[in-house]
Amino acid sequence: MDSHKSIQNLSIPELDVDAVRKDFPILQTTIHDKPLIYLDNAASSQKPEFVIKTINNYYSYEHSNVHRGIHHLSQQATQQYEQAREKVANFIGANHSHEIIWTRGTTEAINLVAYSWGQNNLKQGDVIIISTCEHHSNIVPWQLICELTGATLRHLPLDSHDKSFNLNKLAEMLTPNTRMIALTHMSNVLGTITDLSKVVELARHNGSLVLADGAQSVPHIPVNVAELGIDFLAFSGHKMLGPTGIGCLYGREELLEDMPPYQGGGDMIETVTMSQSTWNQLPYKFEAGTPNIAGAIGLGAAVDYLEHLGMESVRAHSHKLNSYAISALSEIDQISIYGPRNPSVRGGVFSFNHADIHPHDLGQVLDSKGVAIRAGHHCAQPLMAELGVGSTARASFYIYNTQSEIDELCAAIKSAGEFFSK
Amino acid sequence: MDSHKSIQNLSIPELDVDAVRKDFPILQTTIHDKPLIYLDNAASSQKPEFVIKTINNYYSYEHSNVHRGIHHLSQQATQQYEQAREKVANFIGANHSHEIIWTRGTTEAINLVAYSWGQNNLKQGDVIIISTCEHHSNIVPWQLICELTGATLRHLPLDSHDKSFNLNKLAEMLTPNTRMIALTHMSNVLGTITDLSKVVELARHNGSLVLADGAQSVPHIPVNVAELGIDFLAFSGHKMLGPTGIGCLYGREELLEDMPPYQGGGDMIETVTMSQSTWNQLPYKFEAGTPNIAGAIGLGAAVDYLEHLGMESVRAHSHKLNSYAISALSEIDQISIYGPRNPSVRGGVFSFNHADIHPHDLGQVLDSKGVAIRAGHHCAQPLMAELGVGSTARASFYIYNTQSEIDELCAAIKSAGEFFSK
Amino acid sequence: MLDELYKEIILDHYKSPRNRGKASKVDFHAHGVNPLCGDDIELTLTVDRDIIEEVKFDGHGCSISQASASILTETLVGLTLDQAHTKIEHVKSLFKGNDIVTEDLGDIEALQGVRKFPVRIKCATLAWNALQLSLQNSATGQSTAYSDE
Amino acid sequence: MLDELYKEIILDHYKSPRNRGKASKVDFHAHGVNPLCGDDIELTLTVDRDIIEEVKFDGHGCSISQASASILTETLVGLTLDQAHTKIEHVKSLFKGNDIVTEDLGDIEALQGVRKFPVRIKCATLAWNALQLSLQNSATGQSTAYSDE
Ligand SMILES: Cc1ncc(COP(=O)(O)O)c(C=O)c1O
Ligand SMILES: Cc1ncc(COP(=O)(O)O)c(C=O)c1O
Repeated sequence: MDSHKSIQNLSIPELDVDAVRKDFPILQTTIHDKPLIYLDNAASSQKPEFVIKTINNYYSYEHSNVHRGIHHLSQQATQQYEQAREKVANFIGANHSHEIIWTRGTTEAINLVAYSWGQNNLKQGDVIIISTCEHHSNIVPWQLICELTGATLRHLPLDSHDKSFNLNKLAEMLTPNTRMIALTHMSNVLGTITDLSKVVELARHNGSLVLADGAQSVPHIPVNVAELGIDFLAFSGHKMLGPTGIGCLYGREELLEDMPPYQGGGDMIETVTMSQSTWNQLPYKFEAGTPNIAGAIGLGAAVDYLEHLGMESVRAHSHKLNSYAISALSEIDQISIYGPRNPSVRGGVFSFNHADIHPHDLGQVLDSKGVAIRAGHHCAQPLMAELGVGSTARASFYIYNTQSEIDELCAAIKSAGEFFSK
Repeated sequence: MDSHKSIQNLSIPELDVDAVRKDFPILQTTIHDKPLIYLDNAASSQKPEFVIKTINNYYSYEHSNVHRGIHHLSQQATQQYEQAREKVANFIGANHSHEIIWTRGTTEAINLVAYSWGQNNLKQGDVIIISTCEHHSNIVPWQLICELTGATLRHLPLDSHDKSFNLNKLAEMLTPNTRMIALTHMSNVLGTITDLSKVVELARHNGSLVLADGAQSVPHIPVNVAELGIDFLAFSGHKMLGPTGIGCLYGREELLEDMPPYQGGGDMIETVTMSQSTWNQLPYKFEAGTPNIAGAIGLGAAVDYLEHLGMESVRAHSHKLNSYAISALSEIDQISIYGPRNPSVRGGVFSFNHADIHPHDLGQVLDSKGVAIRAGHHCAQPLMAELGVGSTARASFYIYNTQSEIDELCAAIKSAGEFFSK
Repeated sequence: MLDELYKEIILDHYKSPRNRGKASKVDFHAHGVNPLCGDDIELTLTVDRDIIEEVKFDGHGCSISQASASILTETLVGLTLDQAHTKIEHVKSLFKGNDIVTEDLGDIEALQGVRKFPVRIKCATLAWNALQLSLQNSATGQSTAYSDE
Repeated sequence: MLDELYKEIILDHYKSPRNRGKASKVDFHAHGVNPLCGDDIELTLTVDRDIIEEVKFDGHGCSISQASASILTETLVGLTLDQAHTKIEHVKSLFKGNDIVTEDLGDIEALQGVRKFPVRIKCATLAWNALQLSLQNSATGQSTAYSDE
């Protein structure tokens, strides 16, 4: 598979990382007088000038509320806002732009499905399956709706050896009562990529729906909902070069049509009387109140930027960095990496622990050298329990990261090792 | 009352409107080759350079995810983000900054209360009171929760004469079963300002809570939740010079403490296991997932800007424009204004109709002259029904509007009248 | 620019609407609302052996929606139901700017100005959409008002 | 800058923790967790006629939380419960930078470096908060673990 990948890569243009880096103002800055080495991309990515300028321009010259206005600014804002929706729909291969619902981010998108779909479709005896390596965003909403409806939440254990999803195990768990399988498409701790097509195949057999948490996958690998055959996809703008406060729920038209609204208010209604209301059509039924207009337009610009680079190239760059990181980190004796070693089945998220240094201390020492990593439970406490740790250190890469930054990371880890053994 | 106001005004510094206008890049632009006259502020305000630059700067040099990071950027972002919360808390006179919950806007804030508070506190026989002149955001969420819990939604009719709230009528409606009175603080159609202290007084007698929809009031008049004694206040950043996608719910600490979470996910939890979760403390319990960080920081900057002008001065400017608008619009025979004529009991929102021109046509003609107004039902269909119209035209003012712009508005209306009678 | 939207013909139909009222014998009834604008249009048709004998409209709304309804009444009278179907489809796509004009369209041509004013397209199509839905419904035996938002 | 946080004394307490383990006789028990970091500390105290005779700690976490717990055990031994109360309050406000030092604080002084590292203050205060809650709970008869997030 690996050699197949590299042959395939021949035809994919390589990212011009130097050029990319110039597009990101923050990468020109220093932290504690050291050049910033930003390796916290799984938490949130940085923003290119192009996205920042789009937002700036919008607020400076084009802002107005959308949808209801007859005046020029309002029409123009509406048009840009809806174009952004089309861009996102294209980007993930949705059939219709009204299958894209704007949300605050992945978390709200999953809450929307859990609540709106769950309220109408779940009852005692029904089962929702999630895995042990989900982000809290893909655990807690299901706990809440199960409590409300009496449905049962089951979790797919990870393969005890390499902590990947065990699809045979999933097949065994499925029953006609399984209503939803909600899995991360790429783990924000282990980096593992889920074979969603296989999951969908299994689910179809049992009449279950599939929701994919795309928070980590959509920014980093080509994702096509139609090809994958999934029913729902949730992701966040801020992890894919876009602004904060905007994200998307993709849902298949028929499913969204059947779901009751989530929040009530302006824009999501057709008619309101004091005694009752009727709902607007998709996507507006799920978008109550003034939306994050600048956020949506900014995310549209981020999609433009990513498409300009090409998602195949983005993935190829990640693949290259991953291979390099695995060997480089493996050379440090005290470091143990969690997650798969094969760069073809993982994204650029590396969680690890140092035998002698607590992740918090490691993060602190690295920060003093300008290297930004994350330390903690990464909103994945059940996975931490499974791994038998309280927390991990995590370095995560994106389009602007380089092999020499990985060298710096490793050098900083080594020097932290010396500091704590001095 | 009016003369008292003008005496009081002597000590309030007047807005330097010319200077203010220079702060707004969009006001330097033209629409259809005419200078933009932006009178759609009740829908959304424009943004000063100061706010735009704050956002620009944040994304260019300071962005990172908040709360969980040990590295410099994350700490800095967290600090700015929490400072913004403190600014907002101060701005509205909250006792604690953790009484400020970030939401997408007014709509989400009201949905949060209706769902989270309502779920725990409402049952068959309980009554929620709203008024006939509410925005859909303060109607639909209550309809949804009443349907879920079996509580009853009653509406306070407007005074048949001047369409103000009839507080005697409210007193009559209250019973020990009244759990919540949810009223707009300033109508987005009529401009009427609600005497919330009186409402609170009545509510206290009956043990009811009071929620104020501050979408129109917080941007335009000094609002102090402690002085008013209200329990909840909802408002939107985008109507008060801030970014889109951010708003606030203020809630009294004891009430928020007792409420279950709204959305589930990262940040809002303390511990998660596969079988159950425990909730984080205020305000984080209600803030699941990565928040709109740039939005919050941008709103903080908007609050700085408004405080720099002084909310008393903002109100005085509005008072002046309102007086002027009432006389100027009254001079046009075909125009009928809805809402009170006394500038002291109203904000700068003017809904009106033209005897010979449909609001849409009026909006269209005005747009061709660079004058941006709104035409439609303003998300207040029950009020439209009460007024006996399908829609109205609406001009709404803010700190950068001038008397000469009102002159232009009137001239444009007159010329539209000629166009349609030609 | 404004003149393209508000052509003389449109203003004339708005000020002196043709066929306002209710058909003498109601074989088809169509109701269209645009809750956003508050536009509300009722169409009533008398049909004799598949031929539209009379079309009337009532209701209120902006100049574009009213003029368009007025023009509709003049356009469809005398057509068979099948011809009316085809006509409605054609007119709708003209408003949206999808079709090129090859025939003489009479007053409908004046309505094409809405193409440049995207938010007003809904105003122009309201009556046409409502009637289309009514004709479809009567084929399937349903009865719902057309609502545009 | 780093050296201010990781003073020699801190690293020494981290690498050679004092009083690790469990008190011989458990009169007070305190449990503190910081779910965010995964820090987890257990304190056990032997108290004789109001005087703290023995303090031991167990658990895991970052250098700051562990060193702070180690220092706590040395600081509180020999004090009365009342004195311990006062001490805890004082130490907590020192960490937060609210108080000025007027006395000799011994190893606690080394922990003051956290003031410049706001996110680490929680690590430094964890053991102290947990013990404070335990003492309060025992006064009111409750029993809950201290949890910091
Ligand atoms: C009185 C009132 N309430 C609620 C809202 C809804 O605010 P938002 O759309 O920002 O959620 C608005 C504005 O649209 C309003 O004017
Ligand atoms: C896998 C995964 N799911 C969900 C989320 C939640 O995303 P957000 O916080 O943007 O809602 C994240 C990131 O925090 C994530 O990595």
